[in-house]
Amino acid sequence: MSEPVTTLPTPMRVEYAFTAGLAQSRYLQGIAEGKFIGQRCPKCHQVYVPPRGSCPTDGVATTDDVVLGNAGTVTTYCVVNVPFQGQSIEIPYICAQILLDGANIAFMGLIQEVPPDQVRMGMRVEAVWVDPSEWGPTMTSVKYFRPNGEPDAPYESFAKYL
Amino acid sequence: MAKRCAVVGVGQTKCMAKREDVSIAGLVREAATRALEDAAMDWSDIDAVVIGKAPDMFEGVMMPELYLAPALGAVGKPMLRVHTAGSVGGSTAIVAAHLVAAGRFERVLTVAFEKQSDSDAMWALSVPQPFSAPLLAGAGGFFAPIIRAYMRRSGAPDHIGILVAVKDRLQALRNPYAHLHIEDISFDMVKDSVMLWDPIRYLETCPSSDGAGAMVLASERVADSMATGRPPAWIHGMAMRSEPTMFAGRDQVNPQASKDCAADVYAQAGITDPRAEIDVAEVYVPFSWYEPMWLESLGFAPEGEGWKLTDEGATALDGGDIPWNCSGGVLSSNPIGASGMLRFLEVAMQVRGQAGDHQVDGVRRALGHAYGGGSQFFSMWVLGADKP
Amino acid sequence: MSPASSKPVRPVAVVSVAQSRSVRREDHRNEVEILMPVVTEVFAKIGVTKNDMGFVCSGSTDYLVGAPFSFVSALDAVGVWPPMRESHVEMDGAWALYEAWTLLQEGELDTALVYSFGRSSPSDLRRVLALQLDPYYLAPLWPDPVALAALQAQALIDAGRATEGDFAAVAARSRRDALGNPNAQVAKDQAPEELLADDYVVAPLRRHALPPITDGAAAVVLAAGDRARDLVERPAWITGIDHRIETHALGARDLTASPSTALAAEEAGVFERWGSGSGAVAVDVAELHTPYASQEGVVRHALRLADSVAVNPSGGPLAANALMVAGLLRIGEAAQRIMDGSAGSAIAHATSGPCLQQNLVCALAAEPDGKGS
Amino acid sequence: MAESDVLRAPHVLEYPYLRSLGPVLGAFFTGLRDGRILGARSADADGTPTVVVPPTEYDPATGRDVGELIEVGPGGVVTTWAWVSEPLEGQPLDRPFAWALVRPDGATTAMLHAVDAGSPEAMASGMRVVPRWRPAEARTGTLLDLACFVPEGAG
Repeated sequence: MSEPVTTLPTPMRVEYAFTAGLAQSRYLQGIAEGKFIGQRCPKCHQVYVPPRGSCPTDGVATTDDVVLGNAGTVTTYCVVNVPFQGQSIEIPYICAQILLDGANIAFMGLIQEVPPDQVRMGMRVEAVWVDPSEWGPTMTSVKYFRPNGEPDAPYESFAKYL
Repeated sequence: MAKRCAVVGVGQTKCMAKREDVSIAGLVREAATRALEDAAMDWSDIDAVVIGKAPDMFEGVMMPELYLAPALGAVGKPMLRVHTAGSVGGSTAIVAAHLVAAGRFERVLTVAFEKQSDSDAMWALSVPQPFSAPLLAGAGGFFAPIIRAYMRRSGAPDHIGILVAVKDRLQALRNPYAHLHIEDISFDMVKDSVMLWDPIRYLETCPSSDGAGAMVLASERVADSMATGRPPAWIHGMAMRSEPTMFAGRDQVNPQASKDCAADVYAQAGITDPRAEIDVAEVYVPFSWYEPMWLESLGFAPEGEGWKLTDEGATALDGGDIPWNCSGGVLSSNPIGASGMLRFLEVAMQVRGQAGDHQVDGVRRALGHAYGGGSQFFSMWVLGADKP
Repeated sequence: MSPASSKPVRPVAVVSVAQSRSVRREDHRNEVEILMPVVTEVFAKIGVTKNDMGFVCSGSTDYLVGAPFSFVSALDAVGVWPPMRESHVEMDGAWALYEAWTLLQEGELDTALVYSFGRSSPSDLRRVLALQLDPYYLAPLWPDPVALAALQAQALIDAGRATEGDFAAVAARSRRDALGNPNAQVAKDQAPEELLADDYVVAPLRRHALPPITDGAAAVVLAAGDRARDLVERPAWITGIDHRIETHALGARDLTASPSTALAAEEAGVFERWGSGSGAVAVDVAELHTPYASQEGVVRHALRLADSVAVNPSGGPLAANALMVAGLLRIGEAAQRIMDGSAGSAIAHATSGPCLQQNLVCALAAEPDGKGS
Repeated sequence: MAESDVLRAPHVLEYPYLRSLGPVLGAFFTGLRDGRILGARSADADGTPTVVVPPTEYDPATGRDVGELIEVGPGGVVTTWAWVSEPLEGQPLDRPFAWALVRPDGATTAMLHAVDAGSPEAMASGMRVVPRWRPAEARTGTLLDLACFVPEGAG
């Protein structure tokens, strides 16, 4: 008699037809044109990027497009030094919250072209895009962010976005 | 008006990286059976069952309460399944308690579990969707920048996170159910562990565990007539609050929902000075730095000074005036969907004097806490030895 | 255990209902974008805002979206700010309504928003719903929900309780009634004989006995006591609500009966309030969440419905069946008929799991004491 | 934003779950691998003895712990069935078959499996079926070690 059975493999696979939805599609179409397009809430007038289709505090649709610039501020960051499944960048690297100029919310982005120990809260950065011929409606159109040489933003200027 | 409700039975499993000796049903029954035994009840005594867990993709079973209904003796009874992200273990207990507080039922079994070793927790938490940005950092990468913001804001010295990591692991050595039992845990061991998501070191993070927790909640009439000899732990207050994951001007370090939830639960319990009036707390600390952050948010210390309590040993089981996470906390055991319930049931054990080697003497009131999502979902309860 | 029906109930009513149009495939809007106008409408109908809500509770499942935490982003459709008391069940929205109703029973809060959303179109539901089954003994064989419903239908036929003609009659009536429901997805006037020409999907269930695949969302506002009367002239009072579950092991169940529905109805006070001398329950309307035509008779029987009861005048789940939404929508449709004066009493039913494993019964009336008018 | 500009893409959810079984389920799957069907002794709410197949750690009605495991079947009775003319991906047979609840001899509950009957005319509730096992060397401890049931006498 062989060994008792103690485990059961149950592979699972389900296919979905994913829809990005109106707001995310609008944002990614902008990315395909090399632009960050945020949306302003008609009620609280805050600018969201990426836009989520609705203002998360007011629960109303955001429809007013705002084209944002390429520069922003690192509000806070961490140094990623752990390998994990699906990772595409060599460790260690900087993962930062970046507040684009004119936006009222930061999003997470990769910082390169600077040693990890020289990244600072308040550092001014700019987006580095892939070659325009490769722009598409995907976040991979933005390679990463890098320091743009401007003096650091004062803490008070971004403290409320932490 | 809300009826009184008490915890009259608790049960939990040993947490481990892989519970290879049980099925999913076997795991939840281990906790539930112990809670029933503690309450001196049988399956047939229970009126309703409320179960919680984090995403179904951990086990690959959609709405597993359907499959688990008979395993939890729920046939012919109401059964609810709660999912509020990481806070779910706490909110599950609260939903169950409301069934009693609303006067609907007298004996409610509540269970939370995760058997995340059936899959890979990291995979189940981060299924990449089309068009989303490539995965940058994992869970720690979400919270590490927030921790850095706290350090900047409070001026807390680097070693605070290490102190918490050591303290909770030392306390875990006194809890036989804890997953991590690191006998030689030390300041240097944590300090020298790999910096995974600077400023978070490996030993400052929680493990991935299989585990379950369960409680029997009872009406005043039932709790008063218990013949188990063990006192009930009365609910003095319970509250939940949510806020959006991200919005302009959101305080991610000290979320408003956390402060509002604490204010609500303290108001219900008549607490005005948490540090003085609460004897012990089990607070959801998955990364060590969340202890000083929650000390402030929960009103145990003024804003910017939570780290000082940790630094002076106020939160330690040995010698502290407000011991936090005597069980070892989430840093020592983390079956995600059950982690909140373990916090909630550990304080019940403290109030009932059944916490064994990690018992704090003479607990009259205790705070159980859980949070989840992007620090946006909060659930808390205050239990007391006296009838509210 | 004393029956819930003997316990005092704080009067709580449905005061507003909104739903998206049920469609086969919503592929340009995501979940938040489908839900947001529904939430906006449910508030606008009674002139309130989210800040007037004491509690928010929702129902949904990650497996329809194929991503964990799908309920989290849906909160953006509400705008839970300042922070709100909020909870979520990984269940049909009908159970979220139960949770909200329970909280309102305690007396501290007076209002609640309940919503649910479900896009059934992105995946193959027959495959996804197999994941709802026992992961050791059932799911590995990938039995689909149609097959399990067909086992139940065959058991009914074997027991002499139903015929294929009965299933077709239910489907024909549902589709015809749906002609009067602008939100319904399948609305046609067809004779049962015509439907019997459909192919079998899994015998003995033909195409018409199956629910459509639907994307949609629904929202309901609950209010207690005087607050309900302030908000609307004719609230739909919940006179009782309860739910029960059966074993998951199909081979240990009598598939021709729904004891959990009967027990939930008993606990919701349905028989006590409306069961006349003959025992038949004579409410004006019953909205039954019986996704398969073969299941309607089982639930009707368990509820002891009189022949006079208008069953699924909205068209019911055979006309639109957004998963996780359809149960809540039954309560919404039943309540709507009380609010608009076309009914004085109603029963709404929701189900979950294979072959009616879990059932919820909600009794509604134009007066809080259960008297219709 | 025109509806036609909305971005759509396939999304696949795929994972090889590996489940630990514990003593009762482990014994059942070990039994299947060894060509036997096991049930568990139990009792209903009234105390009437029952035999639960497939066995779980708990009684499917009362939730109480089950008792010893015993061999049942291998033959049994179809309690209800449904005919599949177009099998779906992953189902036990790739040709038309019947799903059936089969109550093995000696058991008081029924288990779900496929019956390879050729045509719906060969199926009826109450009919007797017997297992068709995979060859012993191909059995690994899964539900499909019992490939399907077949009408008794059909070979």
